[in-house]
Amino acid sequence: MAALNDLFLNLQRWFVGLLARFLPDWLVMVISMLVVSVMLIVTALVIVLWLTWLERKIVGRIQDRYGANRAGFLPFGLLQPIADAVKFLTKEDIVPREADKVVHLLAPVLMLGASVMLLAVVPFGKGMIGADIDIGILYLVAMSSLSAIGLLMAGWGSNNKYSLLGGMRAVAMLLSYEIPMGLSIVVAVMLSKSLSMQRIVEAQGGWFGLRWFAFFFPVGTLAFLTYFVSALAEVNRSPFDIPEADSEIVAGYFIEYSGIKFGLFFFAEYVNAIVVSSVATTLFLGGWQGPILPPYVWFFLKVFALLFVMMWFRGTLPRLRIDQLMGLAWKVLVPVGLANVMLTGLGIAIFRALGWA
Amino acid sequence: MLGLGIAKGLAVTLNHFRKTYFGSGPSKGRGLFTVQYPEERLAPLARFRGSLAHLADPETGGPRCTACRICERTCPVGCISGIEGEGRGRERRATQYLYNIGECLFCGLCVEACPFEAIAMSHEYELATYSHDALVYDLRKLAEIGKKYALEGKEEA
Amino acid sequence: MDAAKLKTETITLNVGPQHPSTHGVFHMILTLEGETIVDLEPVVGYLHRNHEKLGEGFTYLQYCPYPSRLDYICGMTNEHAYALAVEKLAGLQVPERAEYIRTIMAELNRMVNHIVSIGFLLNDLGAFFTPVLYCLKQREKVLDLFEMASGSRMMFNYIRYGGVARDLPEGFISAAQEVVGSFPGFVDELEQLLTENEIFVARTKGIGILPPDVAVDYSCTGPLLRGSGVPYDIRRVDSYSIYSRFDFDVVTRPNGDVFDRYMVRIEEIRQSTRIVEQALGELPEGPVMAELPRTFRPPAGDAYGRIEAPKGELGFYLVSDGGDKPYRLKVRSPSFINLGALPVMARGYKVPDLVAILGSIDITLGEVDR
Amino acid sequence: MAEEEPRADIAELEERFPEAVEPLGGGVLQVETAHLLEVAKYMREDPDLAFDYLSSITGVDRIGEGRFEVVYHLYSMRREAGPLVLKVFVPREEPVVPSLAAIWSGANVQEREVYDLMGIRFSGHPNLKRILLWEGYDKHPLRKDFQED
Repeated sequence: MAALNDLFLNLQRWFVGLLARFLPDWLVMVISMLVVSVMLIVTALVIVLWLTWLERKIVGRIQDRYGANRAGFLPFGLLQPIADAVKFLTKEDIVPREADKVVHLLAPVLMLGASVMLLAVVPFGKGMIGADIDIGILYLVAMSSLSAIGLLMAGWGSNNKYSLLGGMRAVAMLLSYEIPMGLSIVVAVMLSKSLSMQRIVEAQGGWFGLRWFAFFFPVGTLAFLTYFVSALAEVNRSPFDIPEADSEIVAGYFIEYSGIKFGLFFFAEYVNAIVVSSVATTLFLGGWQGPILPPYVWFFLKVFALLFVMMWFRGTLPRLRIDQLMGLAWKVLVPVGLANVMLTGLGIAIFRALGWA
Repeated sequence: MLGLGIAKGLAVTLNHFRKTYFGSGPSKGRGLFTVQYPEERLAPLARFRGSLAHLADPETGGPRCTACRICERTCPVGCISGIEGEGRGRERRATQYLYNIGECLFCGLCVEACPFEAIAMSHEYELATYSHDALVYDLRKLAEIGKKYALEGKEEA
Repeated sequence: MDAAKLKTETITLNVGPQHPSTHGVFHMILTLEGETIVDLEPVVGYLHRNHEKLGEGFTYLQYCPYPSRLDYICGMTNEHAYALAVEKLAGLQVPERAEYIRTIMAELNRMVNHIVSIGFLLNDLGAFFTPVLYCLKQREKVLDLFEMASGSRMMFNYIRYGGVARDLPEGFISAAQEVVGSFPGFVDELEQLLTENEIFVARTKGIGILPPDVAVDYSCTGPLLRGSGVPYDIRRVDSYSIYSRFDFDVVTRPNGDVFDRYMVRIEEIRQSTRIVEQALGELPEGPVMAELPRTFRPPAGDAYGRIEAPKGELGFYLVSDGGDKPYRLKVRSPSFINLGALPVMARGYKVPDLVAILGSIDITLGEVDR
Repeated sequence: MAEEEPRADIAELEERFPEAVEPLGGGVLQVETAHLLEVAKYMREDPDLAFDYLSSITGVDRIGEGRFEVVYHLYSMRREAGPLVLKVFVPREEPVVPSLAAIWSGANVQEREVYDLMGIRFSGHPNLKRILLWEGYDKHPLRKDFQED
């Protein structure tokens, strides 16, 4: 059991030990970091590929359909993502004549870069983290804001009215939702007394691994809900997929993108979806903590549960309007978040005064 | 109450999701609705109007059609043409009959107009071809479709 | 800086003819202030095929397959309207049984149209195809009935002047009863999915308000008009066919916004269910087609036959010169005329509201452009 | 059919505009082109008539008689009455009819359609452009003497 729990850690130790026999220390470090980051990116992309497949299957089932089930020789259409990827790569790469070419081409790269960089601080399991920096949360918030710039670049650089509308909507929305998101993160930080992702998870360790902050009623629960709602907006998922809004502004900021550039946006969106689910898991659902099963299994179970909820929402809900969305952020989530932070602080003070914590 | 209506909607969709795996009951309304086309096929209903077909004369085995051209005149779009016949009076039978399925409306007015019940709308519905020329059916092909149709025994509901 | 002195510019945005929410090839030229609509000019005609001229080239019988190609969602009601106009022109009497069959078909078609319309409205509002697929799934059951009776799922060529093309097949009544019986449950589920959904309500209440006097002024009919609180239903006013025999309510809602039009459609599905149930129960025996001369030549003159189609008043104006072809055939299509009120409804709302408003008018471009 | 000929309405209009209208029977009134606006306005605004609903406008090409007919089907939603049919005859050479778009806004698109397909001009129409066919096309396909290129 213990071997299974630390499977990936042991693998890493064995690999590092192997290299250390005939390489200097600094090179071992560089190589192991490179290997970890390549593994992270590849794993993320592979997960994303089959996440699109999973979404199609789940939404299909919600709509009484089978979903993709034809591509390739594997059952259940398991090769559909490969077919999609090949299609992305072989499609013609079109740059509009009037587009601002540098900005237009840079935007998808920036988007994917920003979202992949987030993976560095996600704790996938006990000790399984790219970089356990002390201010992991801060890094995360800072990096996720980068995508707003990517969206604006895409919207502006394509020189299309629809994409401009989409880009503007995206920026307005992302900036507004950073605030309630930050406020709910603050609650988790206050409860765990740390900015490091690993330590936040460790703080949720008691009660057979079920001492999750989401169960800290009311503050933790509320913070979890506000976080999840803001996260949906942050990654443009339904019902907040306003910047794309295919029925209004026809995919918004990426209307002019074709082929692999569109593919990069697509990947970035799903990587973002995985990241926010992972962060929600880390902050409020106890990360990799849980009874019996190995930590990384717990982590992925929770992440996929959240992803399922996202897909379920997408299969059910219509889209809000941009002004209603901003209203929700500023009139509901921000006040609730602020009150929640104050309540948490008050609670901690009272607990401390009573000597319970 | 904020969220209650949304929760109701979510319950509906989750229920559909569940039913596609664990649904039961005889009604078509439950569970998955998609027909996996090439493997599964829905049988056309008895009155379904597919391609035109020429029915065979039970005595001679040849076409029943007497080349009277009423169908040609009735057709709103003019997809029936080139009708030729041989013989006189009651013995007259069609020798050629061109039917352009690319233009056909599948309205069935020709069949209604036919005084000899020599043509019918068959149940052929997989009618795609690779060329425009192949869309024009001649008498031989129409009689073939008619034979298949008669074998299925679905001439009249 | 003084905000009033800041220079602002309106932008012109072409929505369509290729746009996912225009329900076909419909084109709108929007003038926007930010995302607020200042002006809107609808451009139609991309699907124009001069239907009325086609009608002049056909005999009265040859035209029969064509009405269902106008508004391809509700072919039965279109055929009914044409049949009524010809019967009025020629003074035909329709057998009792045929009238019942026509009513059953027309009301089933109204239910189909309304669920399709609601489904696609939700698509425009950004629901990811779920409501529309539930609706299309339900529609398939009705299309099975249509195929059973007429031999086709959309292009029926079933309701003819003088009656209906063929009698109902065996087993139709019980099949129809089963389908109609499934409708109340379906509508309840749809309502559970949508009516109280906060997002749906926020997106539709108070949007695209059409006051009753404006609605009448713009010759709007159908659910659009009744959603504005005008209880005008041609089934009741003219009581054409045999509608006077059935017990049903004319549904109206007071506010004239997108939500009320949705509610009118939901309620009308229930009312149509009632009508079909009554008609199935009372269906008499007898012939289904009047005796017609071999070559049909109505006397010279003109006639206007109109019905309450699912989308509004559908009228056929026929002029005969005594020949076997209509001298003039005019289609008064509800989609086209209801669309005339779109600029009034859309002004002052935002781009996302526009698609909702357009969806709530319920147009079919085949009928708009003819 | 529950429709009845609106005799009382026709009588009232005849009395009021003796030189402008002429009943043709079957609920149809022929109206002089010059008086159309006046009659229509009265029909819409008079509280006893209250023909608030303009159902349809049709152009008919009577090439044999050398004239166009413009046919208006009017109903009253308030009284649930109608139809009262107005017919206006205009010569084929100079087909101009006053526009009713100021009286019933619904006439706007319908008059554009008649103009587009039949080539009858509506004087005083706010936006008399082609609606179904494209700008710059010079023919009117519903005319009986229409020839394809």
